[in-house]
Amino acid sequence: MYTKVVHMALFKEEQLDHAAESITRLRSLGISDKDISVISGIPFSEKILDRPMNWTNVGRIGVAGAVLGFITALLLNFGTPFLYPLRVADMPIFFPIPTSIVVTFELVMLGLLISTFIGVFVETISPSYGPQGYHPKVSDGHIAILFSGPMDLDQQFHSTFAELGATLEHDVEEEKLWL
Amino acid sequence: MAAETKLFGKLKTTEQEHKDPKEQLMFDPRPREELNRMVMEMMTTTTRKFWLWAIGLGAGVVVLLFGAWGYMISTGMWVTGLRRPIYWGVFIVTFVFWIGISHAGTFVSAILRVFKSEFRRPFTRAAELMTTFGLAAGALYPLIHLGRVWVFYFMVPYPNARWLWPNFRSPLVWDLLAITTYLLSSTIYLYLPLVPDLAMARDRTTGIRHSAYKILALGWRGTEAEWFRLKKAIQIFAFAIIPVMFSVHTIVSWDFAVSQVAGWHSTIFGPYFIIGAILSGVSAVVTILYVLRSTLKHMDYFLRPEHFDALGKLILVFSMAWAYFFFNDYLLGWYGGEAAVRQILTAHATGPAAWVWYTMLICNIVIPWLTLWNRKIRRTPWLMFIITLLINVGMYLERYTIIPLTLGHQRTPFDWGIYTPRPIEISIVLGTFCLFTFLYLVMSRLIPLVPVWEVQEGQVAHTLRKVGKAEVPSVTELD
Amino acid sequence: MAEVSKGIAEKWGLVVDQDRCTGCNACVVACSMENNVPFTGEDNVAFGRGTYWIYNKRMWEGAYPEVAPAFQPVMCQQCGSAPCEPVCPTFAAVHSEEEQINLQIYNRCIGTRYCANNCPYHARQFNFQDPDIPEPMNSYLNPDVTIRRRGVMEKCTFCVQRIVAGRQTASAEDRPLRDGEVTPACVAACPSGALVFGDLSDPSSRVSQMAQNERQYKLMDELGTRPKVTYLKGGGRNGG
Amino acid sequence: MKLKKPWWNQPGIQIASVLVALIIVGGIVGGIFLTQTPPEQPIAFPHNRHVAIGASCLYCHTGATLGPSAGLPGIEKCWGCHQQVQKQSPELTKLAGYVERNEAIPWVPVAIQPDFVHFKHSPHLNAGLQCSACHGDLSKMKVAEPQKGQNMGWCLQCHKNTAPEQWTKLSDCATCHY
Repeated sequence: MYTKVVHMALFKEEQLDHAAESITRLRSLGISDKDISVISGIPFSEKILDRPMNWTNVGRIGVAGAVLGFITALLLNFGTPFLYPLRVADMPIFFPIPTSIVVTFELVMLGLLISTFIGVFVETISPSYGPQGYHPKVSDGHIAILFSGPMDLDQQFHSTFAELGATLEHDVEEEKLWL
Repeated sequence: MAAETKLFGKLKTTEQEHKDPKEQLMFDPRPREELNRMVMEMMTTTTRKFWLWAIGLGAGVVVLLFGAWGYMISTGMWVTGLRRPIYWGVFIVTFVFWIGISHAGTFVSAILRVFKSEFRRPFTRAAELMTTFGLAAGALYPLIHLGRVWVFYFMVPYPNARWLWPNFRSPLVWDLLAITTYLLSSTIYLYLPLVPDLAMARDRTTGIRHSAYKILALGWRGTEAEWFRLKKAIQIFAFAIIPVMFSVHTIVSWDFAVSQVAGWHSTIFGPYFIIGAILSGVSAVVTILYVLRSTLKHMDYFLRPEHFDALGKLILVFSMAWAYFFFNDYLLGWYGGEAAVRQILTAHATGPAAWVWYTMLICNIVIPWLTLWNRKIRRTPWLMFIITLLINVGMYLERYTIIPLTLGHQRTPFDWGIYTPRPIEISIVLGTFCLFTFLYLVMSRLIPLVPVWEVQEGQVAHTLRKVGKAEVPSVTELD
Repeated sequence: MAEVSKGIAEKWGLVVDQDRCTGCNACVVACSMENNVPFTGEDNVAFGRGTYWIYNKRMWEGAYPEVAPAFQPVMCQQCGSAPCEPVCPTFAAVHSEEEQINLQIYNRCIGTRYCANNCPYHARQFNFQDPDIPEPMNSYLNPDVTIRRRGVMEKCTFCVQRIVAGRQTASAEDRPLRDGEVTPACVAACPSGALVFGDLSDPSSRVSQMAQNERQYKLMDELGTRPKVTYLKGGGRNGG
Repeated sequence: MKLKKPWWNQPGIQIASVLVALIIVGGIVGGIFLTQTPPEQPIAFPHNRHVAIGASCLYCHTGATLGPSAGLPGIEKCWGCHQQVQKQSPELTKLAGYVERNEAIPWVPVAIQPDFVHFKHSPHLNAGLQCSACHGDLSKMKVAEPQKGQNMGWCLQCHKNTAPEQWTKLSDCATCHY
């Protein structure tokens, strides 16, 4: 076993091509994709930086919320009249079509949107894999490439990134970002 | 054209602006550090004038809104100008007005985002903030106008000892659900794209601001997974919030259209209200952008004549659409020949309050049609400010025509009445305007009012491409 | 579970013979006393905030010089398909399945005033302020009717307290209700017999018979509200 | 920069929130206590003893089968018996005092409904309901106690369970509210 060290390479915003190139070089040094993570101030798609596709459950959680909203709406529309039937004008009591459609729509949307947010929230605060670390320069537009590699390759990392014009930072895991 | 130039002699010629892509924000990129610094300065600069306004508006909220409302609750609705048969007055008018205003944020932000309109980038947040606060101000009115506000929870569906649930056939319950949905989702929709900017603010502040942003930014780093998730969520929201927005104002219009009141029971009210809402909402965005541009530091970099130009075109289109729907509603009501409806239409045009009707038409149709076709006017922020303010006056009067003026003129002449708002009502209405402005003012110093990452994303994506001898702007899709 | 009534359910009905009405307003007074209708004072009445559960519309008929007053007492029409009911968010305006009348449940009302806007007869009244009942006047209050506080809607109930009391008396004596046993205050007070109240579901009752009269019409029948109040008009100038 | 305590650790905030919590809890507890304890009566009338010697409820609460209100006994009713039976207890001395002064006994009603609920005793008793169904078993109570949870759902539950065939009538809002 050898110890892994987390490095952070900071590229300026206009050095996007170099950043993409550096990922290829890291791979040739034997760093696998799951040991690399890219932090940036604006979103770049995976294809630009040649990175594996991401996935998220936000959509699924949203759909689950929509289903929950739909069930709630059904209960409210078709369930509550059985609890205490009350007639208004000539409207059907137990089969409130079409008025129930409005309530159903609103509650489905409410469920969808709120659970999407809950999905984002839960996924954001749950622990993430890959190398940890942050540098405030990221929000200044720098592209940071975080990677953890064996200690003995340290020299090679430095020379590679110096070649590509990036600055290499150590000890980036210190700062606690949330709570 | 010569007359035009004379009339607006002070205006710069726009010929050169057109040729120079630098006039467009997306082709005038600055380094992110610079953008961040400008936005942070915008947030932290507070002048004496700002504090005076903040204190004045805060006092306005306390006295005009909560003071008057408290007085009304403690004495009863007799302090209003309501009387039989006009049971809904300026409270409902202002309610519809605010809900209409709140449509702009979603329209500008979601619809323009879905259709990838690039000019939206610098002011999406300003518009979304307007949505949230417009809704907050508007959502007060269903409570304010209640005779017994202390039992408002009878409308809320929850299990209770009475076995009673709200009546899900009532448009007011739909209103409650729709406004709740819209308020929550538009607040989240404001918040989601704000997270990266809050992280930016977190990195640049200390002390209590830093700890607040730290909590709100949810530990945002900007990893690929985070961006992917955020974009996915924003995408879901942008698509899902559009039907919600349409449903909200449709339901507000159904408050009127499902009734048997002559002049209200119209099948076109849904789209008519939506178009009106977007017209007044987009106009209010322009009004607010002008105020932001002239009061906030560095805002003139982010908001340029091109934005007023683009929004001006939108307003012109919606003014035409509004006129179309208005005429549709009017003509078919008139042609239908129901005596009560024709009486109402006559009363609107020739009755004692006919000035309301004519001012509405002038503000909503004549003014935008005569001015907004002109590129120079569209690109002059202060003129746009005045025009959009007038459009909102017109839209307010539209709702005034629809609500108290129609209610007072129903089927039985024995029961006709005239409504005049009383001081307490006017005070509460002014109070919510204070509330809206106050919240906006305070928020403008608390959150980055320009979505920096979106602006930068846009600037990265925009390039000038040489086609033959011309340089053509082109946009690359980064996702 | 309550059965959803098929077809048009009929129960209590009122016939107003306009040809007999002299416009004496006794019905208005009797109604106000029976139902604790608050007196709002002349200023409020002039402003349009007088609360009347029944009011007498006086109209002028004929061309000059042949002008004569015509009276039309208007109260809640107890519609079979009432526009006021479905718009209430809290079921405060609700249809009584048992009595086939419209109810206004004061303690459930939150005061949206939507029902009042939607009532084409303008029969609904809003309590703009708490009723002002000075000391000796409170002895006149009817204990069988709730005193409405500010912020709630109210309207004619066909004196449902009398209906319920009559029903309970009859059931205690183990017999059906007799025709004419239950009368609302306005009917009881009408000196000219212009108002007749009874059970429309019973074809032999007096009100059913009168509602068949060829002079009958209903207020704004074209709106499809199916009012339970039938008006008779068409006789001679001074009543038929 | 010196690290400050977060806002929720500031003593002022903590004391204030504890105070607010105390006021709310105190209000709730007080409200429950006041509505759930029997009110102070002018004479601590022992229901259990009277029921035990075989007095029927209707003997004192005569209005129950006849009208809306069951009624509370006046001095004549009490004195009718207590003239003859023993007079040693201090509560009976109080009664004697009221009789001497020819003064009505200011009984405090225990089972009360709000103004907008028109509850009537007679139809319930005519339908064969026992007093204990709503008022509890008074042979076990000294002073009449308010029964818990007598809200609208409680009324409806009984209406639904005891007379399902009359549910349309008994669930009608006009049965109680007008």
